[in-house]
Amino acid sequence: MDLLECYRLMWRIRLFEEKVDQFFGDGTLRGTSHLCVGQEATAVGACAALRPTDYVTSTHRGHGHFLAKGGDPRRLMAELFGKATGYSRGRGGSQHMACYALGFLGSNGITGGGIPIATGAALAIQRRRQSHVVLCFFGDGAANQGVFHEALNLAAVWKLPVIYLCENNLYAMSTPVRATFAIPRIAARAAAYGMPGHTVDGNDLQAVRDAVAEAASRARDGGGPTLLECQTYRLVGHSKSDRRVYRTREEEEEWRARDPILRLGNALLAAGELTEAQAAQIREEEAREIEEAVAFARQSPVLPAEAALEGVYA
Amino acid sequence: MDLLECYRLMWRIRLFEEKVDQFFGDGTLRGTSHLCVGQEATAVGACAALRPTDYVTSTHRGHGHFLAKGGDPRRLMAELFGKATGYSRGRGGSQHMACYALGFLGSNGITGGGIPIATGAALAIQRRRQSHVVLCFFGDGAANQGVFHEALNLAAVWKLPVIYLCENNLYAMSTPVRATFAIPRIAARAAAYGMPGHTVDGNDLQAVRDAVAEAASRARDGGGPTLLECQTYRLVGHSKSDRRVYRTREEEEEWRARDPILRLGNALLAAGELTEAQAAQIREEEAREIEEAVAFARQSPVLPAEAALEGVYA
Amino acid sequence: MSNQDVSGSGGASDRFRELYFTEALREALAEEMERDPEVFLLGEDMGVYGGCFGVTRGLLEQFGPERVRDTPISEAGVVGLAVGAAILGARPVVEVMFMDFITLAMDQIANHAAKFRYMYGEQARVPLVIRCPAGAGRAYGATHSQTLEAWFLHVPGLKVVAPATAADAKGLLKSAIRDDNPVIFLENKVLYQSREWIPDGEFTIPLGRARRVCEGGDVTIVAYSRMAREAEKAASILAEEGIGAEVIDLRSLVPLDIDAVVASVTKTGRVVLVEEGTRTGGVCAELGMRLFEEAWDSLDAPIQRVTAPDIPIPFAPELEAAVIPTAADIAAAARALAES
Amino acid sequence: MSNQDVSGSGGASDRFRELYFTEALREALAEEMERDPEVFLLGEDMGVYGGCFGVTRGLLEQFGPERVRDTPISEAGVVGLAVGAAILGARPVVEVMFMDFITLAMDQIANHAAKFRYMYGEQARVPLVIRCPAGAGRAYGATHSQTLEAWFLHVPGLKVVAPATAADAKGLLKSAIRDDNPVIFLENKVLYQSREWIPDGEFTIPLGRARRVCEGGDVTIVAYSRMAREAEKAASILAEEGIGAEVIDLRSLVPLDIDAVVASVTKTGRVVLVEEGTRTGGVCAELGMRLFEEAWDSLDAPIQRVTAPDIPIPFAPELEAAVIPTAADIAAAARALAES
Ligand SMILES: Cc1ncc(C[n+]2csc(CCOP(=O)(O)OP(=O)(O)O)c2C)c(N)n1
Ligand SMILES: Cc1ncc(C[n+]2csc(CCOP(=O)(O)OP(=O)(O)O)c2C)c(N)n1
Ligand SMILES: [Mg+2]
Ligand SMILES: [Mg+2]
Repeated sequence: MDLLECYRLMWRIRLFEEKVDQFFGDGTLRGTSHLCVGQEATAVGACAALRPTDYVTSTHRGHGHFLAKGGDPRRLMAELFGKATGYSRGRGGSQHMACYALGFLGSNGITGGGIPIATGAALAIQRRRQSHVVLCFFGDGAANQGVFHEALNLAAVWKLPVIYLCENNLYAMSTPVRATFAIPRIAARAAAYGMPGHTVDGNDLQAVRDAVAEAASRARDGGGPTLLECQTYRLVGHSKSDRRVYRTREEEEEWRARDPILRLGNALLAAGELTEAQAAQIREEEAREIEEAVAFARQSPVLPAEAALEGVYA
Repeated sequence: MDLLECYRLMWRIRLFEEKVDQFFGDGTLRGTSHLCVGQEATAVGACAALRPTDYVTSTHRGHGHFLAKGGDPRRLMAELFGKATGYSRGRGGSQHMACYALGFLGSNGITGGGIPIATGAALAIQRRRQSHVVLCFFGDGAANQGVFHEALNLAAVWKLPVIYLCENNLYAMSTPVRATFAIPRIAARAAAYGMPGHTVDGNDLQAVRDAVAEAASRARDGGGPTLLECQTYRLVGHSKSDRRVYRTREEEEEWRARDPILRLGNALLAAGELTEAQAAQIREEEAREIEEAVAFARQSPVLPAEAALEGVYA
Repeated sequence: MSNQDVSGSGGASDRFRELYFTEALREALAEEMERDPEVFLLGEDMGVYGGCFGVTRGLLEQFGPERVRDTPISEAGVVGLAVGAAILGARPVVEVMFMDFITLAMDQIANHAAKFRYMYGEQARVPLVIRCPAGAGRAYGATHSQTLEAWFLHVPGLKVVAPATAADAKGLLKSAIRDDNPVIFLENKVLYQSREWIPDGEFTIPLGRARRVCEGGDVTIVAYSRMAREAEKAASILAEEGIGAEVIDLRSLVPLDIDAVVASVTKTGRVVLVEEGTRTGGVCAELGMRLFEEAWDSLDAPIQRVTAPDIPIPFAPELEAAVIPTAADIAAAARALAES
Repeated sequence: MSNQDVSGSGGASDRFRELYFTEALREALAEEMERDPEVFLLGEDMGVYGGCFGVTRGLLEQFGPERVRDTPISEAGVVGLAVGAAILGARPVVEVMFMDFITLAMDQIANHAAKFRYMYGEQARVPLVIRCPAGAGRAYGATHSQTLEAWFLHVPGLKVVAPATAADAKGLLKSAIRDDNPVIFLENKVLYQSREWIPDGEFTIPLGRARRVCEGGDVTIVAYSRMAREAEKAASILAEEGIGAEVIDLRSLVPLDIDAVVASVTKTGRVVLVEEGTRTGGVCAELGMRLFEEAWDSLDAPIQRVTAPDIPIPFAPELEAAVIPTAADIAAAARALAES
């Protein structure tokens, strides 16, 4: 995927989530959702380094990952609306949506829950001697779950083709990394498993893409897993009810200045690969795409109540 | 505890377990038990560095730990016989015995289960500003459980007074460490938590005692936890049914030559701190002690069946 | 609330104040922390955030970070730590942010906390409370909407408490904290927002004493937690139709006040059992069996269960609403019984 | 065994061989691994050790280390890996060495394996078998003796299978492996040592079809797993006394062959339900409720439960024997019922 496309995708994610935020604010949407505003470069950079046949597992904060893996904004939005046309037929919601056809194995409401799932998917791939890789997104908070330890150890011992991408956005909900890690550099944990571990500027799309590309090629070559820590920041609250009392507005401003979309945009402008007019056009096109998604979601029906009772067993 | 006492205690453990082994062999005892033959130096060396008011948590392989912490062989044996005079009134058996009065917080049938328990005990101590420490025994296999990761992380972040003592006896049941660890030096995992980690010759009683003493004094001074890996070997099978097909007789012989009891005995003899006659006397006295324990266990009653129904709630 | 169940100090029941369910819980925590320095709180985002649902808001300021401890996201480890602290005499109160996540701590709960006392020959006491925000109704989806108390009924050594009112929330939580056994304490997330009159001052409510919500002679409705409120609404609906429903709020499932239920059934001969959780293997199965065992001769008709169907809770608010039992569902079951 | 339930190939039921329960399981594993390269085994000490109970002995030599995978002691992670592999089409069979340790994997089972299909809008298939050596009787103590199937009844999306005979062990395990849903497969540890006649050749037994162990007109005894064998012995005791007991072995709890039970109850009017696990919130509670709901008019007496009491399983062999249900306990309950 080229950088212009990445730039477009980041805008798609940002605009999608701004719309979602608005809908939660005005009561259009119910339940909860977790926005990745400010973290778009990790989602897009990582997926840009993958092949369409590769797999991704995601988290509670998964809209960006899903869109980056090729998710259709209309079906994502429909899922948030709880509609039958949503990726999970409205049964899942923001934290539980998947598209197996796209290799997006699902957002996941259980913090850390996707880590062994991704690892197992890599095991299935390895058993078949396929060359796919699995990219496993998770947060800094998830790195303290027991399954992180168990899965990374297994992947290292069995040399599974999986990339553990920790989006270290400095907080798990309200809890700062420094309060739950004695060594706040999460990549440092890789050494315990004899696995390469790297810390990357998660707001630098190209850095993320390069790091994932390298890890993916090692994984495809039988070199086993990699732990990548992408340092980033969520510019918004953890979820809709978060008043962000646990951090300062100054800290937020500092990170806002490092907004990954602006950053890539400025780089492309400076390099002459993008003009202001093109940038505006991209934004407009994506805004229109999101409006269409909203219209699609609104028009779609809810699953009939009987269908809520089906589909538990294959 | 001086070295002669340590020597005596190691013999007590060895003779106790040889008797237990005999009883499982001849059908006197039922159920299962896991012997620590060959690992006595870690049990005794570690406990020798503790104060009586310190705490210990143990594993499925806990007879040695319990005796080293001052357990009465009679009540241990009675527990294995399922008698009411046993430490758990016959309700627990080999894997589930404790003596809170001695600070022995229990053997534990769940591999790794004691790790957070020990850590929580350390938290209770820290909250009260007491100067006790908790020594947490566990095996190499247990280091792959999720709670190992979660508990060590918590202990490091909160600087809890706990010593994690991994008895790396090279196997978890039949599974060699090299098959489940990419980095088979378990102490290397400490770095991930910003915790000191040391590898110690677990068959060298003095080395174990010194390492635990240092860790205990750091813990008492508020310096937080330590991970100690004591490399040792169980000279017998994992449990009574184990035919040891997963390792060679040569490997066993190599380790038999490093028997920790012989080793300390020889050192004491060489230093003139022990004579052959004294050594024989110690063995005899301990053998008699174990015979008394057996007699005590045999004579003791089983809990009445009604009492099996009580005691679930406080 | 039946006032005889409230053991208070300083004329607790003379005066009343209006409180949110969350505030009632917070008062219980604060009072018990004041009373006993061994009581402390552990959980994710308990401190400055005040807990995911705001229950512990302000307690960090009041008691400091040693007693209101933010933990990493390590449910198994944190519950295990709490067990270890409890056996040395501490009295930890753990919040598992959503009851769905208690799945991660089942080993420490079932194999450690619940068994230590019995299995170590009665040396241990495990005074531990695990607070579990539970239940559906907020469109959080399948991993954030479960109410899994049925599992814990089946673990000897645990107590299971599930208040339906703010007053009970306070009085039962205080009793749970003072109890020397591990207690699974359910807090229904929908109830958090209910605002109710509760007695002034300190009081406790004993575990194992059911609450008769309203009297009636035609049918008995047994429920707990949020469903006790739905049952109460159902009784109003039925009353308008001339059907007398007696609603029993169990308050705790272990210990279970089966006598209170049997007494009511002896009178009505007809029973509806209600639970928010899924049907098969749920709490109502056990309740029903107990009633058949202990009130067989009094039963004039088969016991009816009103429960969620056997599905993961769907996200879409319309679907979620369709599958979680409501007052109307309960009334319908009771009506059919009364007319049978 | 009712032969009509066996769907075999090559005249499976013509000839019989005597096999241990463990051997029957091993044959099922080997045949399915031969049939489908996606089937593979995961668990602790599965390979050279042959599994803690010898079930997989020889399979490493036959299928190699990629298909008979020794894992670290990481129950949660291993089950999670199996779920991840299953959704990509692999068919993992995990051994959790003792069912007691499944507590460590509850999140991956209940929140992931069981929910994926429904919650992701039916995209997922999770063909996963979790083999659980279960039960008491070997003096292993409280953390190595549980039979926790009741929990799994209460998790929509799972199947729960519990064979009582070697033939069923083979036929049901093969069906479980071919099933596209996560299956909790109980293997009672005491049964491992039983040696029985089983049909030659390949055969499967469908999930959800109960087995009528023996006919009788006075009382129905419903059981599964090891307790079905105790029930069979109880029926012999009763037969000598002139009491006709009909024994139904459920074989699987989810799906549940309630029709078979109702049919028997319609005839006898009296039912004893048996389970090895602890009483409160157990499987018999659900079975009893179902019968009350579906066979109310046929019941001539209250249903009796024969279960372990609500305690952790004690170690001492004498105490353990005193608390685990036996044929004598079952016969006593049935006798009392028949005479009522
Ligand atoms: C097992 C589990 N525990 C707790 C939660 C509640 N929870 C949801 S998101 C979250 C914070 C996760 O932090 P992190 O992994 O850093 O991801 P981020 O939200 O920062 O993207 C918590 C505690 C959960 N969903 N699952
Ligand atoms: C949770 C759990 N998983 C598996 C087991 C079965 N088991 C008992 S001991 C053991 C091996 C433990 O190995 P290690 O920790 O190295 O201790 P060692 O036996 O070598 O002393 C296993 C797998 C168990 N008891 N608990
Ligand atoms: Mg984070
Ligand atoms: Mg070992």
